[in-house]
Amino acid sequence: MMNIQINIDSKTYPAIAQARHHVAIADFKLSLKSGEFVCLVGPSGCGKTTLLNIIAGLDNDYEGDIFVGQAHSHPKIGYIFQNPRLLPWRTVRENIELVLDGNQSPTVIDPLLEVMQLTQSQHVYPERLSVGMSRRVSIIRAFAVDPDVLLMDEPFVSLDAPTARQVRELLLTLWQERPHTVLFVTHDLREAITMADRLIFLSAAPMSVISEITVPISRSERNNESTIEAFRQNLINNYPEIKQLL
Amino acid sequence: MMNIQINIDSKTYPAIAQARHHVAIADFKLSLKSGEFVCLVGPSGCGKTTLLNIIAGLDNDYEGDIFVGQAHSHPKIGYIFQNPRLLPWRTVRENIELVLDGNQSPTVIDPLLEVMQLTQSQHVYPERLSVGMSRRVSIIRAFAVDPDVLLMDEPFVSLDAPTARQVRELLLTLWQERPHTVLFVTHDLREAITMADRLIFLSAAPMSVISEITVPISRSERNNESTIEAFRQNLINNYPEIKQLL
Amino acid sequence: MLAFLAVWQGLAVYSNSNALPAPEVVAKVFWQSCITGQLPFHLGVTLLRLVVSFSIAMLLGCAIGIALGRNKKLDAFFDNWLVIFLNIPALVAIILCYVWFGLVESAAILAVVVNKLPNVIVTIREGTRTLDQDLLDMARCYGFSRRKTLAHVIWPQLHPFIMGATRSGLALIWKIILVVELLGRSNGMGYQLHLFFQLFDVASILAYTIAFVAVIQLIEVMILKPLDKKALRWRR
Amino acid sequence: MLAFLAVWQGLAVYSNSNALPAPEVVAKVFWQSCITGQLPFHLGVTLLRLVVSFSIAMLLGCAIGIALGRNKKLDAFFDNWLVIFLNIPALVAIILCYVWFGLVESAAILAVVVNKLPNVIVTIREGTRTLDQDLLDMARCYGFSRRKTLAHVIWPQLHPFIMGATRSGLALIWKIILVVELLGRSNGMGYQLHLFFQLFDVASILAYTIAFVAVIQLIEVMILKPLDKKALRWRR
Amino acid sequence: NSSATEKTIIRIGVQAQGTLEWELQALQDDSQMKLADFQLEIQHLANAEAGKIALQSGSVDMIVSDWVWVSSRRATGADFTFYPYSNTSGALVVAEKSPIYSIADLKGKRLGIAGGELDKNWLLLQALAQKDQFDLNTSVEKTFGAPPLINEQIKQDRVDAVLTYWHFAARLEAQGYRKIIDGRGILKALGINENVPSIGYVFKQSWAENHNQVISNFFKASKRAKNQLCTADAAWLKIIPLLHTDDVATQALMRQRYCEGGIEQWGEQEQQAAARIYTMLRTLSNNQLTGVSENLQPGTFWSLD
Ligand SMILES: Nc1ncnc2c1ncn2[C@@H]1O[C@H](COP(=O)(O)OP(=O)(O)OP(=O)(O)O)[C@@H](O)[C@H]1O
Ligand SMILES: Nc1ncnc2c1ncn2[C@@H]1O[C@H](COP(=O)(O)OP(=O)(O)OP(=O)(O)O)[C@@H](O)[C@H]1O
Ligand SMILES: [Mg+2]
Ligand SMILES: [Mg+2]
Repeated sequence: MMNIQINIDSKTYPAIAQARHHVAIADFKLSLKSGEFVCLVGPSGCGKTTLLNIIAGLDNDYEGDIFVGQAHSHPKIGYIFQNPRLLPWRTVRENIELVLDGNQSPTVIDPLLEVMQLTQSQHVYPERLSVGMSRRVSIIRAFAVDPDVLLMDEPFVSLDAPTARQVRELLLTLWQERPHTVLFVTHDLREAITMADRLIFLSAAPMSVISEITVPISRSERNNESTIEAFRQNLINNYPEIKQLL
Repeated sequence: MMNIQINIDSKTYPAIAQARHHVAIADFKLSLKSGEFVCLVGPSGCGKTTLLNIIAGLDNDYEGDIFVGQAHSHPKIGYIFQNPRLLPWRTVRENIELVLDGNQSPTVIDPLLEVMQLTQSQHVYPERLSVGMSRRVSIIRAFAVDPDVLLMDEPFVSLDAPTARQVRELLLTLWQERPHTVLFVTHDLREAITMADRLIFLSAAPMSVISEITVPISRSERNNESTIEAFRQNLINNYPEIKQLL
Repeated sequence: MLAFLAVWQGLAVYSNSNALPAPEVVAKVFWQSCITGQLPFHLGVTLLRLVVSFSIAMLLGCAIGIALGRNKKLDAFFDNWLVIFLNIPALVAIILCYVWFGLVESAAILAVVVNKLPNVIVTIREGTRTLDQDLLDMARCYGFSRRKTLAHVIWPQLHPFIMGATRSGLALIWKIILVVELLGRSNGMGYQLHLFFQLFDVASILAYTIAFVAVIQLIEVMILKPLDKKALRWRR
Repeated sequence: MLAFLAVWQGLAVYSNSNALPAPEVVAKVFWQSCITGQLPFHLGVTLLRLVVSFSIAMLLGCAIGIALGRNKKLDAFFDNWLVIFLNIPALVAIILCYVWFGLVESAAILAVVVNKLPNVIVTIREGTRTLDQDLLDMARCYGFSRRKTLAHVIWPQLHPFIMGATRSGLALIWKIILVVELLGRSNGMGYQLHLFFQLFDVASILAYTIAFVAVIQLIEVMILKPLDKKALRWRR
Repeated sequence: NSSATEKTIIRIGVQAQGTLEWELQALQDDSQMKLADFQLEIQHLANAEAGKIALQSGSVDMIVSDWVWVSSRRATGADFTFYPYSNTSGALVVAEKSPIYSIADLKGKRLGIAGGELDKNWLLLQALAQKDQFDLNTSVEKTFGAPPLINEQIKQDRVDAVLTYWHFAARLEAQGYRKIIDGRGILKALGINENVPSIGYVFKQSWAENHNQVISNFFKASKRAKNQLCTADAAWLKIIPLLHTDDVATQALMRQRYCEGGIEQWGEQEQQAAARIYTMLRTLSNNQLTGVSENLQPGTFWSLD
């Protein structure tokens, strides 16, 4: 459970060979409260993955600063990458067990595998999984570490509707049981409204925040499809600045 | 423009090491009319990609037979794989140009790049693209070959809503200009209804057809959101056998 | 195998020179040197040297190769040295080792290692450069320890390079060890082969060669093949 | 570079034996053999042999390596042969080549190729086994011709293996060519080095070695590095 | 020109830095060579093994090598034959101030041996020690190695004595090292007083039978050259660059050893002595040096008619 202060003056990918240099993020400010669930919505290629990589500490080549949690403890990060990034030479189960730290028992995986319908496939190597199955493995991996900060980059694509619903519920249950800060990238506005405390709409490159909209729907009402739909219509009609994104 | 007769008695992945053998497809029969647009909807891991691979001729290890087009001509196939599968050592433009056959001019790519907003990035290597951008490249690649049969495995995930809409329109335009048989895998029922002549609902492993439903909405009415929504509700309410899939 | 014997027999009969004795002659020589214990003794000595120098070269080579492949600055600095060491003639290295350290066992081993090491480094470095950054990032993000990253992320990706280095490495060491033994040891296959060579006793040379090839085949079948199988079982 | 010279000078002064002459002695010898044209001549001869045999070995090796890596049956059949050829002592191969074909240039080249070829095959085969099936499937689906698949899909993936084979291959050929020249040619670096060795003229040995290393460095800087750069420019 | 084409060509394999190279160099200035009925085609070779390969592959007609090898080849069916060239032989050398004065003093010392276990001098030296009732093989600390390395070993004081080939021994001697005994001395001590050549021309018998006259002429020319080198300083001066040493003492000693090695006598008696040496070597080397054949093969020595 961590609050996060993001303050990126600019993130530039340098020019290489024929490719020109590219300013991916400019003047980006965002702060997340501890335990908040925030969704990012923005056009393809605007810089969402770049942002998550910076927050995860994988990319230090930017101007500005990021503050994650209390300075004295190292935050535990769960990151569902946009591609599953499984180790092809380890089985499903091994892939997940590898991220557990020493004092977690390997049995914590079992219920997660069960929910994701992967118990049957736990000893299979990733090359033998369908894309949706790999994605579910990568979701389990992120959940299994009991993260303080959970970064999710379009985690539910390639999942069929019932499975996606189930995983969303699981995520929310885990989040409510043990609150942690969640940053969630999605292109699906309905999904974003169902899940988020707050929606952040992003501009195309260089990426910055266009609009922040709090979702005032209570958690209990979230699985009512028509409430979601109504809020979506409201967004479409009353927020001209984000029209281009919907 | 090809009609396709699919008749798969069974497709089994053999047991290897600890992984048990897996019957992916059993007793699968489907026939597509020439120029038909068909959507496949089924749970994650049921065998959709396996099916497309078999149709594309990439997998010959199955029982049954597939008939694509008139026997005397080799069908041209465009396949949007579930992962973009770009050659990382070739630029965006080179990746697309490579699939053109000798008598196609490389300039056919330009308008496609334009629509997909990739003109700027055409000389960039794929490792420098965002996931959504790679996906757009792989879409252009499939469109560029002027295929007789177009196989699409969840082509529009990772695209933001406006881009996805645009690509859908482009696909339909191309399809109407020069009809070809399309087989489209998606988990998004709304998308399926918007695009397809016919919806095929698939069971979990071993995969077979649960239900075939023709979409009676005329092409001109398809971009009316409420019509789509109404049909969706109709599906949910009146077809108990596909309830589990929605 | 049989085909090989047949071809050999054919060639031997055809050329009919003592430069290529027929298989049965070689078999007889082989059998005799086995009985006298000569062949097993020299083979054993050479194998011992091979094992020791191979282990040292592979361990050091992998470590340095990975370091150079991952660290561009280090690589730029050592690149020239590497090319120099790679191309120091075996002869020069061996002579210098012997002259500095005397005609002793450790000098012989050192000479072999000096010859083999740069090869391993180059191969492993090439492999390290192709490591998947996505997976490394994943490991970093999930706080894998160095050891864990090496064992589960880096090593499996280096496997084909390591196998390549092992296979061609055994062969290279074998080639070099012969020269090493020839110039300054009084036992081992190289020493023996040199004696046979002086006498132009090709039958004995072939008998010893076959013994060595058989050992390598054994290593291949008993160690390398199973390793390969284990490491590649995840592949479709 | 300077560091290297310094270390050398230090060692030379320290050991103070003719086994390790100081850099300036070697430089003088180097300069003299350049003026007399001796060094350029022998170096040139050896380089010519190196280029010819390297090209043959690489071309054949890549072709066979790819074939074996992609075709399991072929591989199972030739695997044993490969191990045998890999471990035939250089000496035996060289002797047989010379005895059968006479002390002619082509025999020398053949001997080198026979020694180098199995190494290339093994490395490339290892590389071919790791080819990305997804990309190959893509190429097949879009009806790439064989040539196109090779050039655009297979070759770039094999690049690190080919570079590995090239670098350690040049070194290996250089080691072998010395023996080849020693045993049956009357010119070339191998022949010269042996003469110097008989005289224990380490200064000349080093001078020749340096000349060769310099050439290899040149090849590295002029050809291999740019190739590397070109082939890897797509990497992040 | 036409006369050149009529000349028989002798392709000869010459070991670099061998004394044959000296003679061939001297022959170039020999006025009689213009009239000779043969013409030499010289193939330079790096070492003895290269010579053997060259001869076996038919790339040269003639090399210089030893008769034991010829005999063992003949035993396996080759038709090589031998004509004496020189009887210079290797020597046992120690440092000037070394306490070693006889073979018996070698006990417990470190001995460097050029070549290997089957080196003829080493075998014979063991036989000699046997006569003094001690087993040299077990009572010295042996180091085998290539001759240049062995020379370095004694210079660095890593061995106490070396048994090495004649020109390596000569180089040491010129630097003040002391010769204990040489190959000929060992043989004498073993009771063989005849001067048996150590090395000679080796060629195919079938070839020789067809070129009898030419070969004989060549041998005469070679002998003439040798005499020139040993008697005429001018001729000697010309081949000094081939010695690859600037040290005058070494040059002189090498000339001396070379000239001492001339063949004066080659007849029935010497050939019988060779047969006795052969038998001795056969037992000493446990058949390894000689091959299985019990006796020196008939026809090993070529006789000029
Ligand atoms: N190479 C393989 N070896 C063994 N089993 C495989 C292999 N490829 C796929 N499978 C199995 O076959 C089943 C179907 O896989 P497929 O990729 O066709 O699913 P899918 O319908 O495309 O799923 P998704 O929607 O998740 O992409 C899965 O259960 C998977 O585990
Ligand atoms: N390594 C890189 N080098 C250069 N440019 C890069 C690199 N990675 C990403 N970019 C560029 O930065 C921009 C943002 O990329 P990013 O992956 O963050 O987009 P995204 O918002 O995640 O898009 P998507 O929704 O498609 O995944 C893109 O235009 C891309 O081309
Ligand atoms: Mg992204
Ligand atoms: Mg799929």
